[in-house]
Amino acid sequence: METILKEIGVETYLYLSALLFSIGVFGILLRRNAIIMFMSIEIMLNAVNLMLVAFSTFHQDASGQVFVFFSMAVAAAEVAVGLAILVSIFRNHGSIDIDNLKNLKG
Amino acid sequence: METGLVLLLLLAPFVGFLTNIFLGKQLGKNASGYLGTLAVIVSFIVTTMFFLQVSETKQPITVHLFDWIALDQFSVNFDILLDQLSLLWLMFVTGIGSLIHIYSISYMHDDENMHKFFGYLNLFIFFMITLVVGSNLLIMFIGWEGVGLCSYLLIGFWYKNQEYNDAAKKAFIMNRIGDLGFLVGIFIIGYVFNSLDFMTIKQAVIAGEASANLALLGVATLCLFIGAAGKSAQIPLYTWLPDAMAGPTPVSALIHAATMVTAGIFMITRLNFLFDLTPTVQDIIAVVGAVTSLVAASIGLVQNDIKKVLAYSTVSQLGLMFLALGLGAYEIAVFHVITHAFFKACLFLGSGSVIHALHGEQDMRRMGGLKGVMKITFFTFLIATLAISGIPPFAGFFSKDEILMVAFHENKALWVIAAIASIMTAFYMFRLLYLTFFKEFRGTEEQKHHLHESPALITFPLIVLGILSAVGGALSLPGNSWLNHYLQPIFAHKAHAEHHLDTTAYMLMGIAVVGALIGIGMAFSKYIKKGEVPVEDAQITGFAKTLYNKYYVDETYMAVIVKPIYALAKFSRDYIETGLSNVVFGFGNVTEELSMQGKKLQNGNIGFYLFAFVFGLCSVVFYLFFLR
Amino acid sequence: MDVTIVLILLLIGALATYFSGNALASKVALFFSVAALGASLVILNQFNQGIDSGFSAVWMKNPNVLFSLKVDGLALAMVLLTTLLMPLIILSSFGNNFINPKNFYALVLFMAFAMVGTFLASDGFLYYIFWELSLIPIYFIALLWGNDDVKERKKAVIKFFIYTFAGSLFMLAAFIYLYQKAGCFQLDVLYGLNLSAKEEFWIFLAFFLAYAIKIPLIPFHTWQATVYQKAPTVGTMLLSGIMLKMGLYSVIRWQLPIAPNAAKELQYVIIGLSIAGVIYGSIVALKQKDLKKLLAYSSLAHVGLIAAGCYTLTVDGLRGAVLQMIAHGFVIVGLFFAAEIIYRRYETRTISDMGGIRQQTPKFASMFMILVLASVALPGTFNFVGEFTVLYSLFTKNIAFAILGGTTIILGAFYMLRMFQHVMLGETNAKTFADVTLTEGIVMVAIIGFLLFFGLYPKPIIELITPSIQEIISVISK
Amino acid sequence: MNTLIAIAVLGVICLLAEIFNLRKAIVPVMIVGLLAILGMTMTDFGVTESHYNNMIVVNNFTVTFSSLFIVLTIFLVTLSHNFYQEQATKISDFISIKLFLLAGAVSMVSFGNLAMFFLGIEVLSIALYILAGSDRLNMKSNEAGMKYFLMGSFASGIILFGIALIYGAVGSFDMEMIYQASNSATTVDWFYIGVSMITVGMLFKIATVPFHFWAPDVYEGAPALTTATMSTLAKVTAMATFFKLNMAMNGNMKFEYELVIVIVSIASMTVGNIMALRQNNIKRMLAFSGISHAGFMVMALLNLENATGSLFYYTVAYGLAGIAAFTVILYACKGKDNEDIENFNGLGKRSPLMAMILTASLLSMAGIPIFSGFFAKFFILNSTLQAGWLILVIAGVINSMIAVYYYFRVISAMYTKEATEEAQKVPFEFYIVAVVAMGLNIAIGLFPSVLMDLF
Repeated sequence: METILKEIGVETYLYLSALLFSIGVFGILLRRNAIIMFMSIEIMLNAVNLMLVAFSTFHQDASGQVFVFFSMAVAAAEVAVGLAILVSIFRNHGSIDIDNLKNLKG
Repeated sequence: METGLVLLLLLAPFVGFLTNIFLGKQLGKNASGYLGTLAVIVSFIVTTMFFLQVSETKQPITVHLFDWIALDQFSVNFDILLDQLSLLWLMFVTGIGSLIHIYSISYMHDDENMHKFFGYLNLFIFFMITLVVGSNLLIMFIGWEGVGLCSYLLIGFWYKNQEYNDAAKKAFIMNRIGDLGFLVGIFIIGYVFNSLDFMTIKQAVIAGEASANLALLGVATLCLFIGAAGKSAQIPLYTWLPDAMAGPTPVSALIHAATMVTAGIFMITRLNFLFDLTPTVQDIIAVVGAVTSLVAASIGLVQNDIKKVLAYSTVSQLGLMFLALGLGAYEIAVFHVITHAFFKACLFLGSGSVIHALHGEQDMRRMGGLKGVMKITFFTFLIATLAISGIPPFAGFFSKDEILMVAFHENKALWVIAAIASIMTAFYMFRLLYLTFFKEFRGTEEQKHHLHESPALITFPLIVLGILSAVGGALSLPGNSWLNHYLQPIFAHKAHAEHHLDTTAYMLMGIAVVGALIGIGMAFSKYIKKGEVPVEDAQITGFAKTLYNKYYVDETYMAVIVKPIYALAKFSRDYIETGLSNVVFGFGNVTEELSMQGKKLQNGNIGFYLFAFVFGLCSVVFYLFFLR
Repeated sequence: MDVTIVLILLLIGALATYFSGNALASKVALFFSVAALGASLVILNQFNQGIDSGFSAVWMKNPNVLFSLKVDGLALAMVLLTTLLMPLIILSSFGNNFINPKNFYALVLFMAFAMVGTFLASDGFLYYIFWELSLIPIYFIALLWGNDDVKERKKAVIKFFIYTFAGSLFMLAAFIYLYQKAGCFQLDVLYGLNLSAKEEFWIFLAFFLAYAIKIPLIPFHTWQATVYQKAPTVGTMLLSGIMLKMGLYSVIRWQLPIAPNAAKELQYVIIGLSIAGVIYGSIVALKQKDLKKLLAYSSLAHVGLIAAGCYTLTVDGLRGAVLQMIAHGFVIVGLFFAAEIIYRRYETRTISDMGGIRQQTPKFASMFMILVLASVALPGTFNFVGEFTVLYSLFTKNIAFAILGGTTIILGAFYMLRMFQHVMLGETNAKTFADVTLTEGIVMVAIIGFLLFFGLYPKPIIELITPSIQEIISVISK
Repeated sequence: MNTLIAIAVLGVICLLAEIFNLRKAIVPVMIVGLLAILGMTMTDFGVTESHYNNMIVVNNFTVTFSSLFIVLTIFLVTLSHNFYQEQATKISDFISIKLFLLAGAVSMVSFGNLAMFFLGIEVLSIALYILAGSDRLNMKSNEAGMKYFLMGSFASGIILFGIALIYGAVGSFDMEMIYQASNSATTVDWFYIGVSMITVGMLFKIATVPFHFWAPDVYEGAPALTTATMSTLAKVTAMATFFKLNMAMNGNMKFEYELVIVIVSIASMTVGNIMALRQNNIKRMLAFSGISHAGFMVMALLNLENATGSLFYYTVAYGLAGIAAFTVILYACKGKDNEDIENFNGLGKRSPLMAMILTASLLSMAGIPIFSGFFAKFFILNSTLQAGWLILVIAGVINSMIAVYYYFRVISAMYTKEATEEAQKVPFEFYIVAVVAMGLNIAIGLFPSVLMDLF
């Protein structure tokens, strides 16, 4: 794996994951569909995962990759909860557009 | 022994006051009246004992009662000083006080609050004694304010009438203006001499310690004079005294003629050594005194209320006394105080007797022809009137003449003013006499029906005072003055040179007497010969109107001082207070408004929240890593 | 016996009152207030014998805070003022029928506890805690048992609370700053601090804000009149009689010695402000329609003079201020009580609704009159002793101060007599005015007796407070 | 270490109890269990050790904060019984979630490795998402859950990104290594970017301006007991964690970083207080008040060496006051569909004790002696000034005045307004929790050294 980094360079991975992360951020900022926002968050988390893996290789240290498992597990749990909430919103509201969620304000 | 007697002197009236206030109602009217009188008589007797002793030994008596106020540089103790001056004053305070108490037993008999009246009178005597016997300025100040309080209480004695209450309040407040001056004077004296004790200050002055602070002392004496002007009703603080006639007549006699209003003269005489150091202030005093005497006398010319005339006459006479003080002739001022106390008390009590007979009528236009019915009253009144007009050999002649003589020697202009005032005095006093006692009665039929001479309790004091008015001049005969010798120890320097009975003196006496006779003659021709009666208020015109309305001084004060203060008070209450309050609330309102605006930001839109989040994130990262 | 006993008695008293139930509350409160008075008299006796009744124990090590109470003449005088007034105030309320009396009296005693603590504390932190603590009970007393419309009252009371709280927070900031410098809050250590001129200036200002609002000086007084008016009379008495003395006491105890150079620099400004307050308060008092408001403004004028005395930084000024604090404490409590006595009978505080009372109750009229006279500092009353001393100290600073400050004796007489005339005099009132009851009489007579006795013989009080004042002056002028 | 395991086990027991039909016993057993855990945790005081390759460390910091969390959880669990009466069948779920939340909280303060930190924060967050949305049929609860979830996971992403950057810079998740890296001059810039991203994430969790927008909405929408959990336990946990992170990562904090903290602190205090002024819903008001308290708490970061005690004291005071306040809110708003201040009208007459407790807790939050909130503010301001930030002290002081206003609004509503309804009986647990919490609050006010001397 080291060789790959030598050929492509760790910065490139960094840029890529930063790009992915930014896409996630923009997705969350711009989209109003809850599902898509969930996906954007997933993109953010996966961007980080990518970075972690890259760094793991860069440092020749396994803990980074272990961390990725953690983060994937957590992300899964998180999304499960998120979807559950979304389902109950959909039941009550009939829509998953988060712009409808404006009752709490002021 | 001395302490005990001093306490008796002081406390007898005070005990009288307490008893009358707390038990008066149970005691009944007569008992309360006699008790009050007795208390003052006790004081009079003790005073006489001390007076005789001090006349003999010529040694002042000092008594330390207890410590009072301690200041950093000096302390003020409750000490009593009985010297020639204070004893002389006490003599006529308690003496005339006793007479007026006796008078009041009958005069106030119909009043439901008679016990209170005697309580207040006793309290007044107590404070007056305190004023006189205090050995330092602050004890004097206790008495000074205390008599002011009693004056307030007694002017407003008939408290159901708000006008009387107004008069009482006015008296108190105007006195307080003077009191502030007095207080500032006290401060300066304390500051300069590190003591308020008369003896100590006198020693210091004699030792020349004051010479470094003459300017400051000038301020002090001026302030003290303001205090005296307030208490003794001099320009510009005199307007309360005529109003003070709202009180019962014995009060006018005791407080507003004979005793309290002379406190200013007492104080200046007490501190004569200080005033001697500040000739400028003395000049001011002389001028103010002379002008006051003229102004008051001119107002007195046209007044129709019998007590008002007497009140203005009092102001005028007090002005003469201040003239004497200003000229450094303290002993003459004191002399006039005493003679004035005799005849003015007699006049007031006489007028009280008349008012009593007429059931409260005070307007001279409704009087007349009383000499037949009220013989004793008329006779004593006549003597007193002659005395005040300066007709020899009555008391007033001697004292007034000496003042004029001093004025003539010191300043001719002042002499002229004083002489004119004297002529006016003679005129209005005889005007009063004629209108009241001569011609036929002008009141209602019913009043006429009830006309009677007053009872013995009223006539007795009149007779005594009448006699004193007649012979009081003997205290200080020209050329051989007992009074001057007696008072000599209290002055820092030799008393004012006695005027030898030279030609000038005789000439001046003659002028004075002629002047008085002119005044009397004018009054005679106007009111007896022509039989005029003063016109009703509305018909008064011209300069007389100005005089009748007292030069509009009250109105001016009202417009220039009282009204603006009220306006300011209203303005402050309505605008400044609310304004300040609104400023404070304003802070709250601004924050609340911010809150209202902020609520709009919290719009419930998750997109906006996320945007804010990202914005915050970016700013932090940007600031930390790119802006550096 | 050390001085904590007074505090403990008051605190236990508050609890006991709360748990004694509504029927007994007032009596229990009275009992404990008298007990506290007794205890403070014992402390006074000990003090006179030279026994130190102070108390000190470590409270916190980090930050370094001692639970220390210092008993000197000054503190003791103020404690005695409180413990003397408390039974009177409680007794004065016997004629009122409060709802929930147990809460009410517990709060009153608790307030006394806090105020006594403020006077005694010699550790800045402890002092601050007591200072703040006294705000809570008065807030509730004024809010829950006050007069008039609830909404208006709430507004006034919360304004008062936030305003005074705001001021004292700045004092807290100053204390924290001082702690950084000194490493502890002990009074004598703070006295000995060497601060730069700039530091002193700001610390002085922070303290000033707290005290100016509490005292209050113009223009920080806007809370005063409305709260005095809205609070129940007991609350007004506590506020005017004791609580605002806390501010003045603190000036002497804390502000001046800690920041003496700033005090010297600013004293003329502050004296000027105080004296402006004297005149302003008097003038505004002239045209008040509400009796309690009028008294509030009179209080504003009087405390202005006291504050001016404090800032002269002279022995006379401070001593006069303390004397006047005590005298004013008594007289204002008496006057508010008089207002309350009238209110109990006529159910009004509007001056124009009164009048003609004197005829019906000569006794009450006389007592009221004496209080009015004491309030205008007639010589022979205790107030004169204080006012004279203060005015003299002002004179030693500048004659203009004395004259301007002295206008209080004119204006004071003006508004007080005007008030008296409209409240008591005039034609007999149509409404009947029942004679004063026994408890009312006792309270009035006690106050009057105190004022007259010490008016003629203030020596014990002067001797009590002078050594500590001289000590403070020596700190200031070091 | 044992604490964490025991809590997790207790959570599982709670779930099992439902299976074995021991529903009634759940609350008492959990309380007893938590008390036992509390005792066990406290015996660790004074011990410094690490477990699992330094994944978990035990020291005084972790022990004290863990104990606080456990105490708060005990209160919350005690309140659960009455609160979930309507949903009695689900009580084991709710309680076990609370216990897992506690486990997350404990691991957040006892981490020795960023992985553990991340796990802890996620366990805590996910538990809170569930609790926030737990009132399924209530639109407000749904919305709150959704908002919290979206923003929370977004923040998690940010934190994770930060962790990744730090890992990239240091090559390890171990706090010791990170600490050394933070003190070395050769550390690459990423590291600091990572630190600042974690900072932002944590600022979000403790709800400071400008990352605070979620808090009021979520607090208002979530069921009251959840709000109580969020505003006490979660906030306190996040703050302690943030403090610990800073101790490890910002050994030599730069001035710029401090300035960010200062600005955030001032902004939080000001915005929180000002916004709280005009709130009608008491939960929302307390959310804003919590924001301002967060502003106070972050001041502790400016004096990392000395502020531990102050911060702990603050969290304890704030936590206890919050518990007491929410107990009364739960009582007063039971059976209502909102938590408006009108519900408190006349509470002083209806239930004097509850009114008194709420008053006391609000006074404590307002920072008025003798309640511990005052001491907390004082200590924290003191340590801030010690670090030289006079401006923060002044800002804190000014904000305290504003705060008084809205706290007193509630108080005066309780005592001056007329009650609209009959008095309800105070449930026994509420009574106990309120009195104990307030008693502890006052006790630590009277004896602050008890806590301050722990550090």
